[in-house]
Parts: sequence; structure tokens; C-alpha cells
Amino acid sequence: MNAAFQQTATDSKTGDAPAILEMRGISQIFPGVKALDNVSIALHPGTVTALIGENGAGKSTLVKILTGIYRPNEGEIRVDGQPVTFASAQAAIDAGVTAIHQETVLFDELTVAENIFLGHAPRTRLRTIDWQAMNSRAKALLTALESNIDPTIRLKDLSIAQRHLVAIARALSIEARIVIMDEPTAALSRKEIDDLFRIVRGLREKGKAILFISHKFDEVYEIADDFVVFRDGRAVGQGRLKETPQDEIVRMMVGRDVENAFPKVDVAIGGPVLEIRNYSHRTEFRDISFTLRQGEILGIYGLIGAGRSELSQSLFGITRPLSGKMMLEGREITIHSPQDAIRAGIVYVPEERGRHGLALPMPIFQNMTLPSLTRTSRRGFLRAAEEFALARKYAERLDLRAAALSVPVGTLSGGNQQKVVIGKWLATAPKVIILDEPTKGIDIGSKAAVHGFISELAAEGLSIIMVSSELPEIIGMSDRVLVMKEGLAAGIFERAELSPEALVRAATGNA
Amino acid sequence: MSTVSTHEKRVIPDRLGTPFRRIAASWEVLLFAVAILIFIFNSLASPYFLDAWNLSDATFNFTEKAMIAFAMALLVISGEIDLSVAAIIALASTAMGAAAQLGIGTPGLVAIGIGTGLACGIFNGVLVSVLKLPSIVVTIGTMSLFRGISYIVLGDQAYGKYPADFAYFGQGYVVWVFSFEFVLFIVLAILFAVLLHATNFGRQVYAIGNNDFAARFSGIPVERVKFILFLLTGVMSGVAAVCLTSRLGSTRPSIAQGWELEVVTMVVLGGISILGGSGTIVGVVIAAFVMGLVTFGLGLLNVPGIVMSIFIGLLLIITIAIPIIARRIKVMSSR
Amino acid sequence: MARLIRKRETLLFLIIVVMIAIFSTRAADFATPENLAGIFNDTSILIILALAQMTVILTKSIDLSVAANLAFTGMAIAMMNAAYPDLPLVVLILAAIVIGACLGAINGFLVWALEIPPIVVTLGTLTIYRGMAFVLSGGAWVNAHQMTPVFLSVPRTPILGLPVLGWVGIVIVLLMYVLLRYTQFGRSAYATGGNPTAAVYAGIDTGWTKFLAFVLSGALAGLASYLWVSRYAVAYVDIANGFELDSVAACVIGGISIAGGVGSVAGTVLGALFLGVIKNALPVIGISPFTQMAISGTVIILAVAFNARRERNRGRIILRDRAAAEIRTEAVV
Amino acid sequence: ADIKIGLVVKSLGNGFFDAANKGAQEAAKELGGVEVIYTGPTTTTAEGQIEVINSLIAQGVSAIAVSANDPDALVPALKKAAQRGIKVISWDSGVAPEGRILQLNPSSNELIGKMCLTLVKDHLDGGKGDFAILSATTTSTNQNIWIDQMKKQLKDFPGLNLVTTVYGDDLSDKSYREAEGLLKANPNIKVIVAPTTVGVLAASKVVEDKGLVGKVYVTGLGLPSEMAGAIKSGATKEFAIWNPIDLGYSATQIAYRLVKGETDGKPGSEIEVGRMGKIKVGDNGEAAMADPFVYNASNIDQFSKVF
Ligand SMILES: Nc1ncnc2c1ncn2[C@@H]1O[C@H](COP(=O)(O)OP(=O)(O)OP(=O)(O)O)[C@@H](O)[C@H]1O
Ligand SMILES: Nc1ncnc2c1ncn2[C@@H]1O[C@H](COP(=O)(O)OP(=O)(O)OP(=O)(O)O)[C@@H](O)[C@H]1O
Ligand SMILES: [Mg+2]
Ligand SMILES: [Mg+2]
Repeated sequence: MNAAFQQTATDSKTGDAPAILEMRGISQIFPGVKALDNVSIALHPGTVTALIGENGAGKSTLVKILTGIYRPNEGEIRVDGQPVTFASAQAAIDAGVTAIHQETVLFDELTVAENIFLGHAPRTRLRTIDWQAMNSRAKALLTALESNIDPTIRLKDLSIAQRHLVAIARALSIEARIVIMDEPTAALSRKEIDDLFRIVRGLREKGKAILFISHKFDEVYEIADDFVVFRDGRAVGQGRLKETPQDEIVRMMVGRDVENAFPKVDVAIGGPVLEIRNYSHRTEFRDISFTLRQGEILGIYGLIGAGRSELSQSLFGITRPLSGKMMLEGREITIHSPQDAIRAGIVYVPEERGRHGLALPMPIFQNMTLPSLTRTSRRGFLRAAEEFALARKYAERLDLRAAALSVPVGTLSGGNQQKVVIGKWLATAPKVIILDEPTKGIDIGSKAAVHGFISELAAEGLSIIMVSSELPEIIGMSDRVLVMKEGLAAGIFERAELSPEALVRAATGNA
Repeated sequence: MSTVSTHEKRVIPDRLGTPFRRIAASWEVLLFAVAILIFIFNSLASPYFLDAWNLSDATFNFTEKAMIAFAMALLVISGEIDLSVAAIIALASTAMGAAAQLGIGTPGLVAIGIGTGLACGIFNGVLVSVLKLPSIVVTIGTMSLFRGISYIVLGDQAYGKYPADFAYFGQGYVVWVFSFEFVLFIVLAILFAVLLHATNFGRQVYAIGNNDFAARFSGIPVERVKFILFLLTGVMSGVAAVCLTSRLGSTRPSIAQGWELEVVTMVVLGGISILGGSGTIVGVVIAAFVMGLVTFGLGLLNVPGIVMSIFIGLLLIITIAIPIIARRIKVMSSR
Repeated sequence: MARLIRKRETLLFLIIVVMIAIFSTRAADFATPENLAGIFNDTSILIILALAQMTVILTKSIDLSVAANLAFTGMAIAMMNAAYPDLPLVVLILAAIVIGACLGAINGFLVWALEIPPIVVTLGTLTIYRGMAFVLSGGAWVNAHQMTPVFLSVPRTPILGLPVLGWVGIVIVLLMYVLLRYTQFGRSAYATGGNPTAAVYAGIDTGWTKFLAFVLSGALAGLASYLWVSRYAVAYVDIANGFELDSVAACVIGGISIAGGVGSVAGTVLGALFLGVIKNALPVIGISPFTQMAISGTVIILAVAFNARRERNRGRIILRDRAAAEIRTEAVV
Repeated sequence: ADIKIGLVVKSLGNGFFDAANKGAQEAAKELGGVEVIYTGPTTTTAEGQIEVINSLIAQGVSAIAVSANDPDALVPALKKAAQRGIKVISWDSGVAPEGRILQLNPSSNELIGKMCLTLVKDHLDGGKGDFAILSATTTSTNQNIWIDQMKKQLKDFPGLNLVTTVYGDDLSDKSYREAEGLLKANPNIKVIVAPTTVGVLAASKVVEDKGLVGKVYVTGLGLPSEMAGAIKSGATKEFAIWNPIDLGYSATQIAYRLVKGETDGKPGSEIEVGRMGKIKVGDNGEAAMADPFVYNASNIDQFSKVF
């Protein structure tokens, strides 16, 4: 039996009152990934428990189990000491669990009030939905969050940050004893975070058990009482935050020295390769200029929704900028489509791997050769041997782990999927590679590999744009960093000037 | 070039399992088994079934629809659909009829028939891939529009008087019992199988159907491919119009009424996922035979057409449901 | 005001009004209240079927079997009426609703439990249900004189100038409005189609919701079958042939997104009325019967194009609002 | 049975053809050793009929008697049948001469056209006034012939004014709307004549619903069983139809004689048709059976039970 399990189950050294909710020996297996491995944790009333772990450690998976979206392969959940099964999301809600999910899973076409109250709307005496009560209660909830969003407008008319507030309001609208927050602050500015924390403290006083997930240590120390650290799907440590210094937690999280995760190699940086002048988009970004030199890694940092992905996609020809100039190796070019970009040697590794990067049901080799079919075919006819050869070359170079090259990409783990995406672009021999959140949702081993690989590509003379929301990644990997805020450039920082404080200040507009 | 990892090199095989096992587990094999069963049933049920000429006559039941189904299969794999195919036949046939009245010869008529199909395909293609409208509703619209034009032109009239040699496409035989239509069907089946399974274009069709974002992000000209597919479907409807018009020797605006759903049924029965991304031409070919065999077999027993369609409907639902149920049972027993 | 005009429904309503105005210049008494009531009455069945279709489309599905369901159910109750003239009408109407709902439940079950795509399921049941109508009747017709007078007369009895048929249409519209706006099921339907993942997260059983939508669609088709058979005083296998596409067209014209989750009862009703007005007007203003089909096709394409154009060109709010604000300040300066 | 005769109809589930089948079965029993295969498509399409004809050819029937959905489209299929030694005749709705040996008209087309006009005249006060035609689909062969005949003979009926012709496609709802539109657009119309049952039924429903009974009349060709309601409501005073039982009977008889080689069916020949006596084949290869018969309130009850 796992040591962590014994710890929680037997002597509940964390928390004072008996646990409201206990998870014992939970395992969750996805094709190719064991997202959770025999995890046991307990949540106590009046306590904020921080769940800490690297990307892909399994935090969100735990949340989804607790909210009835996944059914774990092994283990049991107890509420008030009674074993329960969360057969559906509704069952979890009925058992008193509410959650703010990491992705804002809401309804564009419904109103704000409805997004908040869907599934538990106030009813009239005739059991019909009471829109008036719903709107006024939604208004009250949003006001408590210091937001003046009109509850009757449709969600599609809100900004990303406002959507997050709606998601928070939704979680709070459910009368629950257990409140789970999966990175609720990621898209919020400092003021909104303060409002949220005020509410969290209120909940704690009312005796709710709160599970709080965040990558930001300052926030964790500010709001949480206890902590649990996940690494590679296992609970590797827990305790009281007051008694545990940050570097100890970081060590548990990463399992080794942090610097290793960012094997930045110093390379000689050459002349300008890509110059962007006054790039503007009608609605997404405005007036962006920068220069990318050979062998350079240009980081782009910002809050979620700052417009980084849109900027990257317009460089790749997915969306068209309204105005601005692009120069590649000194020549001005215009890019109308991804085909143009690929021909010019600019490629893009998208943020949403599953949605934009891969055709998940198709085999690995077919995904790998998709942009370079002209290389593996003759006169438009496919040649399987050539395709396998090309796929094998990059699979081996990236140390891809797969049962065969003909298995669907969807069966691979996140890190290996990312390798396929990167591999398919390397096969086109690009000059500039744009990586949008290259390590999002990738497990720790693959992550270091991806970082090492990025460094190596730079060393080979490739120019790299790396969009990332992760400060350590940005700081660890970039030669220079462009910070974006609400679609505008908020500053460019040289490597020497990089510090978490400076970047966050630029990205949020306050300290 | 060095590798990043310090791991020793592992060899990833190209494929898993033997070719035989891969094929044995496929939809096409299931469907083929169904076809064989129906064949056996038919031979037992009717003494007239096993006769070369009778079987040859029976192929006319499906050859024209199957020609459209090949193109429709590609379209459905790419995630689109065209419900206007039968209306295109009507319009193309009307155009040929009008031309025939003007004394235009057979080659001209064929060109006009296929050309009309092409024009209709382009029209659909523009609406879907340039204006980005949802194909299922757009083609419900063009379905009325195309046939409507036929009605405006022909009204209660009919075109007849096609040149004598025009009859060859629908009534001629290449060798022995093999009709021109059947031979064309086989040739087109091979062409479409090659196009879908052995060319870059076919690969792009699959990629678009599996994930058209990812396809776009991989530099595939998604709109252009879809446009070409609509155009191809239009052309194939034009070809089917030539065959059908030649076979009937007359044109009325109500020609080929209701064929769109039969073509879609054939495509779906052939194992093409209506959600896009998977399926093969072999499947469609077998489905064409299955539908032809069911219709002909029941026809020999003088079962009314509408009762046959019950069988086709059941066949459709059951053959789609079987693999799903089988998978369920497998998952349940593995739990 | 600006917001009012921006609404699709208002626009569609205006278009219908303009159409009626144009038609009445060609046919003098086209715009009289009696005639308009007549058109509404005539369109009621399409409205009911379109509302049935809408509920299903909202959940990201489609029901191509509504018309076949109508044909089978209509045949079944017409035969019941002919065979047992003593059965009270209420029983027959209930039977129609129940039979329709059962056929809908078969669709719903296949979609829910086996997760077969709805278009495949209903493509199959479309032929099966109509075929069953043939098997049931042996192809024979049930004619007016075989039906009881009550069976025939109730929907055409006028109340306040509008026949009961029209009133049934109005009641169904109101019920559907309440159902979709004020009940858990209605909102679940929007959620299921609007964002299936989010719906699951919100505790909605999306499969069950689809099932219910199909059952409802079937029940409404069943009700429509009685209205149809009684209105046209005949039942045969081919009744309402092709009506499934009309019902989809009405939804699309009314702004229901075929991708699910978007649309309103008012839109659907207006979409159906739009088709109804055209269908009724063309014969009256002497448009050749042969051009009618092309006209309705063109109208559908234009409606789809129009709806889609309004959906596009959305961006993120921050810059959009900023751009709008700048334009406004520029205008002031 | 050693002689199999395929009786192919425009569509199954049509009362008229079911009645014709009754007659055909009667003839078969009378002749002995004959099996009649009653078949047809379920919707009135030529493509459907071709499939049915192909399966009859495959079954090796001795004769095919067809009522065609399209006079030209069936010709190739029927020629193929003839090549395989099958005797082909058409009845009711004809096939182009190349496709058949002879065509058996239920009555002569002139007579039917005249009958329709007479019915209209009888419904009009003083035999004068406006009327309109509500037909089936725009492609139905015999309806079109009859409408042609009516137009040709209109000069013999001074005072009758044909306003327009509309098509209800043999769909109840479309016919209903067309009839409604007709009356709205042309308030002077006093009679609607529909040479198809669906049309007469739909138009009489409109007359009834609009409260126009006694002001506007509907007449035309229809089956007594289907028309009984319209007569009862008063929307229709009288209508006509030939006897479909006799038609099916005669078609079967003729097919039998052709198979037996008792006649070649060439123009000018006379064919023995059992209880119907002799039928003479005209110069155009067409034969006519008998005059249409008029039904009204006095005899409708009796006949609506028969067909
Ligand atoms: N539906 C799924 N199918 C397959 N693999 C999955 C699925 N969901 C999660 N995973 C994998 O499980 C692992 C844990 O993912 P999870 O989202 O729980 O991480 P996380 O700790 O929340 O990371 P982050 O901090 O980035 O949110 C990852 O390797 C991820 O790729
Ligand atoms: N107000 C908004 N309304 C609708 N969609 C939005 C809005 N803001 C952002 N988005 C969408 O959210 C996604 C994230 O925004 P974007 O990619 O431009 O920003 P980012 O800085 O890259 O953030 P991320 O960290 O999510 O990558 C994009 O797909 C964008 O279109
Ligand atoms: Mg997470
Ligand atoms: Mg992004």
C-alpha cells in the first residue's frame, strides 16, 4: 500500500475536524497514461487545501473524478465516511461538490444567468424556471465578485476574464460543502483575484472544504492552509503550508533541481530572420512589432486571452492581419494561408493539440507526413514506404514512444502527441517555428525532453517563437520576451532583464 | 544530427498484427458476409435468381446510384453532404433533352449532361466552401432549385427523341451480359478507390474529415478540397444523368425523384461514417451490391417496393448497430 | 430600438409583412384578416412539425422521420376510426400522440443507447415507418366517408373566426415556448446542443435529453397526423411525403442553427409562416406551378446565407469594444 | 399455372388499380391455368416501374400488361421484354407504340374529354360560366391527354370558359392549396373539374371548408368508394368513371389471347374478351373499352361498396 494513502487514511494529521470527503487509492488510466496512481487525499471543513503539481501531474483529472465526469478505474470516494459513487455530474452536485473547472466549460449562446444556474435554476411554484429570480440571484453573485456583468447578456459577448468570473459564480451558486477551484486565477487580474480570495475566506469561515489548484506559489501561500503535492499522478507529499517552505514543496513537485527542466543552451545568435512591423488585427491584437533573429528563442508571455495565440496564428496565415508588414530574411512577404507560411518556412505548433494539431483517429505516420505529402509521394500518388521512412526518422529523433507507427495518434500520451506535431513540422525543414504553449498538459519527463529539443533546434540555427503562460518556462528558455496584454504589446525584455515580477507586472498592468 | 534523449534507440514497428487480422476485423468483411448471405438466400428463394441475364438486368438497379455514391462517399468522408444529387440528375437530363430537340448529336449531349452536373457542383461548392454555409441545408435548398429549374423548363412536357446511338449508355452491352453501365461502374469504382486510397488528395480528404482544423493547420487547402469534392459529385451526378436518360430514353422533371436518400443510404451502409473521417470505396461497392441484391431478390418474390425499403432501412440500422453493440459487449466483458 | 432590429425574429417578421404587402398588390384580398387567418390555419401543421424538428435540432440531432411518423400514425388512427366508429375522438387523439411518441422513442433510443448518428437512424426509420404504413393498410386508402363526422369536423370548427386547427397550432406554440424556456428539459436541450461537454459538466444527461427530444418530436408528429388526416379527410401511405425537409427548412429559415443549441420558438414559427405564406400566395397571384419549386429553393438558400452572414465576424470583446469606442469618439470629434 | 401475366400498375395502394386487380383475378379464374402477378412501384415513377418490369422479365412471365407512368421511359424495358418473347400490352395509361402490341383505353379519350365537359356543363346554371382544371402531376400521361381533349372540344360547349389549369401532384395538401388558391384568385369560378380522385377530394374539401357548397361545384373522375363523402357533402353532384374491374378483366383477357396466339393484336383485329364481348383494335393500335359511367347521390351507396 502506498505510504501517502496510509498517512491520510489513518492519522489525519491535516485539518482538525473529521474529513468531509476522502479519496482512497484512486487510479485513473487513459490510453497510454496513468493520470492518477493510487492517490489518497482528504478534505476537511473550514480548510483550504492547495493541490500543487506540474502540468500534467493529474490535478485536473482528480477534479473530474470528484465532479463525476470520469469514473476512476480503482479506488473509492467517501463523503462523511460513507462510500459514494459519482455516476454523473449531477450525482456529484447532489453530494455537495461544486467546481470551477480549468477550462471554462460554458455555453456561448445562453445568457450569463443561465450559464450560472443551468441545472439548478430557481423555480416558480409551478416548477417552471423563474427567470426573474435567476437574473437577480445571478446579479447578486456577480456583484459579490465585484463584477458588473449584466446577467441577461449572452456569454459569447464576454471577454475571457469575464467568462472566468461567470464560471466562478456558477460554482458558488451551487449550495455545496466542497468547493473545488482548478486554476481559477489564471485569467484574472490582481483586483479580481483579491475579490475571489475574499469570497474563498468567507466560504472557509462557513465551514466549507475547499480544494484550490494553482501554479502560483504566492497565491497558494496567501490563501491555503494545507497542501498536497502531485507528481506524475502520485500524491508525493502533504502537510501544513505554514510549516513548509516553498523550496521543499518545489522539490517534491519536480523531484530534482528546477534548473534542469530548462536546459537552455547558449548559442550564437545570428542576423534577423523574421521582422514583424505594426501587425494589427481587427479585433484580436494591435500594433505588434518585433524582430526574430537566427537561433533565437523569442518568448511571448501574457495572461490567457492576451491575444498571443491569435498573433501566432496570423503569422502562420490562419487569420489575416488588417495591416502590418512581415519580412522574412530581408524580403517583404505576405502570407494568406498556412500553405504560404509553410512554403516560406514558417510553421506553427498549435496550443490546442487535439483540436488544431492532430487528426486523432488517424495513424501516427499519416499525421507526420500531412504537411509534407509532396515529399513522400510521386506525382500525387502516395508511397507508403516513403511515409514510414519519414515518420520513423522523426519518431526516432524525438524518441517517440508508440506501439507502432500505424496506431492512431489519439492513443498516445500528451507528450508523445506533441512530439508527433513537432516532428511533422520538422519534416518540412522550416526556418521559423512557432510553438504555442509547447508543454501544456505534458508530463514531466517529456517536458524536459521538449525543452531540450527546443534548445537544440535553436542551436541548429532555427529561429523559435515560444508562446507560454508558464513563467519558469518563459524565463528558463527565452533569449528575449515579448509581453502582451489585452491584444497590445506591453514591452520587450532582454534575457538579462527577465524576472517574474517584471513580466507579471507588464502582463497584468499592476504589481 | 544528435538526438536529444539519452535513451537507447527503440525500434517502432510500422504496423501491428498481420495483414490478415487487420482485414478480418473490418467493416467491409462484415458487409461482404451479409452480401453472401443475401445471395444464398436469393438463390434458394427464387429459381430465377441464378441466371446471368437476370443478374445483369438487376445491376441497373444500383449502378447509376452507385456512381454518385462514390463521389458522395468522398464528400461524406470530408464531413460534408450533398442532398441535391437527384435534382442535378433532373437538371442535367433536362439540359440534354433540350439539346437533343435542337438536333445536337450524342457526344454533344454527353458533354452537356456532364457539363450541367459540373455547373451544379460548382454552384454547391461555391455556397459551401466560399460562402461557408452548412452543406446539409444548402443542398436542401439547391435540391429544390435545380429540380425547380427543370420544372420551369419542362413543365408538364417531356423530352424524348434522343439520337439512336445515345441509347448505348443505358442500354448497350460491352461484352456478353456486361452492360456499359456495369462496366462503367466497375471502372469508376477502381478510379475512385485509387483517388481516395492512393493519392495525396485522398489523404487530404481523410484529414479534413477527421479534423478540419488540424488539416487547415497542416497547410491543406481545406476549402479548395471541399470545392473539388462538390464539383466531383456534380460531375458524377451528370454521368449518372447521362446513363439514366439514355436508359429511359425520355426526360421528365420528376426523374430520379428521391434518389438522394438512397445514395446516402448506400454510402452509410458502405461503412462511411456520416460524421466524416472514415470509410472505404470497397465498402460502398459492396453496399451497392447488397442493396441491389435485396431489391432484386425481393422483386423476384414480388414484394412491393415500399416493403423492400423497410428491409433496406432495417439493414442500415442493424449493420450500423452491430459493431457498436459488439464493442459494448467487449468493453463490458473486459471490465 | 437598435437591439430590436438586430434580432433575427423581428427582421423575419418584417420580411413576412413586406411579402404580404407585395402579394396583396397582386391579389386584392390577400391581406384580409380572414385570408391571413386561413393561411395561419393552413400552416399550423407545418408549424407543429417544425417545432418538433426544432427541439431535436437544438440537441444537435435531426429527425428525418417526422413525416413518415405522421403517415404511419395518421393511417393507424384513420383505420381505428373506420373500424371502431364508436371510439371517442379523445381516445383517437391520445392514441395518435402515444403512437407517434413510441415511434419517436425508437429513434431516441437508437440515438441515446447505441449512439448511432441521428441522421443515420432517422434515414433508416424514415423508410421503415412509411413502409409500415403500407404494411398496415395494405396500401388501401381510408376515405372521408369511412371516417366519423366528429373525427372530420372538430379541427375545422371555427372559434372566433379561426378553426380549431389554427387554435391547436397556437396552443402548441405556447406550450413549446413554455417548455423550452421555462423547464429544465428545455434548457437542457439548448445546453446539450450548444456545448455537449459543458452540458455533461453541468450535470445534464445529454443522451436522455436527446431521447426526450425525439419522443417529443414523435408525439407532436402524432398529433399533427390527426390534424392532417382530418383536414384533408383522407389517409394513404404517401401523405406528407417530403415534409421532413420542409420542417427542416422552416427551422433553418427561422434561424435555428443546424449545429445545435441556437434558435427560438418565435423564429421557427416565423420560418414556418414564411414558407406557408409563399406556398399559399404563389397559386393565388398566379405564379406558374412549375416555378414554385425553384422559388422555394432560392428562398432557402438566401435564408441560410443570410443567417450565416450574421453569425460570422465576431471577435474578442476587448478590442471590438475599443474599436467601437474609438469610432464613436472619432464621430464626436 | 402455366401462364403468368404481370399486371403492372402505376402505383400500389391505389383503389382504382386494386379494383382492376379484382377484375384481372376474375379473368384468371375464368380462363384457368393463369396466374396474375399484381405488382407496381409504390410511388408513381417510371424508374420504379422499370425495376418491377425487370423482375417480371426475370421471372419469365408470359405477358405484361402495364399502366404506364411515362409513355416513353418504359419503352426500352418493354422492348427487352418483347425480345425475350413476352407479350406486352398497355392499358389505362398508355405506352408509346414501339413498346407494346396494343393499348387498351378505358374509354376513348375523346369520350372522356367530352364527359368531363358535360359534367361541368351540368353543374353550371344555364350551362354557362367559368371553370378550372385541377390535375394530378404535370407528367401524368392520361390526365394530360384528357385535358388536351377537353381543350379541343371546348368549342362544342359554348358558354364554358376554362380559366386555368393547376396541378396538385396527387398530393392532398398540395391539391388543397392549389384549389384554395384557384378560388381566391378567380372568384368567378363555379366548377372545378379534376380528372383524378385526389384532386376531386381535395377540391370538395375546400368547397366544404369555405362554405361554398351550392355555389361552387367539384366534379371529375374518381372512384365511388373514395368519392362517397364528397357526394354526401353536396360539394359534388355527380362524377364519372369507367369500371376499373372491367378494365383489369379485359386487359387480362387480351394478354391471355395474345399468349395463346389466338390473335396478333394488330390494328384491325378483333379480340374475344369473355363477358365483355369483342373489342376491336383501332388503326393506331389502340382499343377502347366502354363509356364512362356517371355516379350521383342515387347510385353512390351501391357502387361505393364495390370499387
Ligand atoms: N481524456 C484524457 N485522455 C487521455 N489522457 C488524458 C486525458 N485527460 C488527461 N489526460 C492525461 O492525464 C495526465 C494528467 O492530466 P491533468 O489534466 O490531470 O493534469 P493537470 O495536473 O491538471 O495539469 P495542468 O497543470 O496542466 O492543468 C496528462 O498526461 C494528460 O495528458
Ligand atoms: N472575448 C473573447 N471572446 C471569445 N473568444 C475569446 C475571447 N478572448 C479570447 N478568446 C479566445 O480564447 C482563445 C485564447 O485567446 P488567445 O489565444 O488569443 O490568447 P492567448 O494569449 O494565446 O491565451 P492562451 O493562454 O489561452 O493561449 C482564443 O481562441 C481566442 O479566440
Ligand atoms: Mg489541469
Ligand atoms: Mg494561446
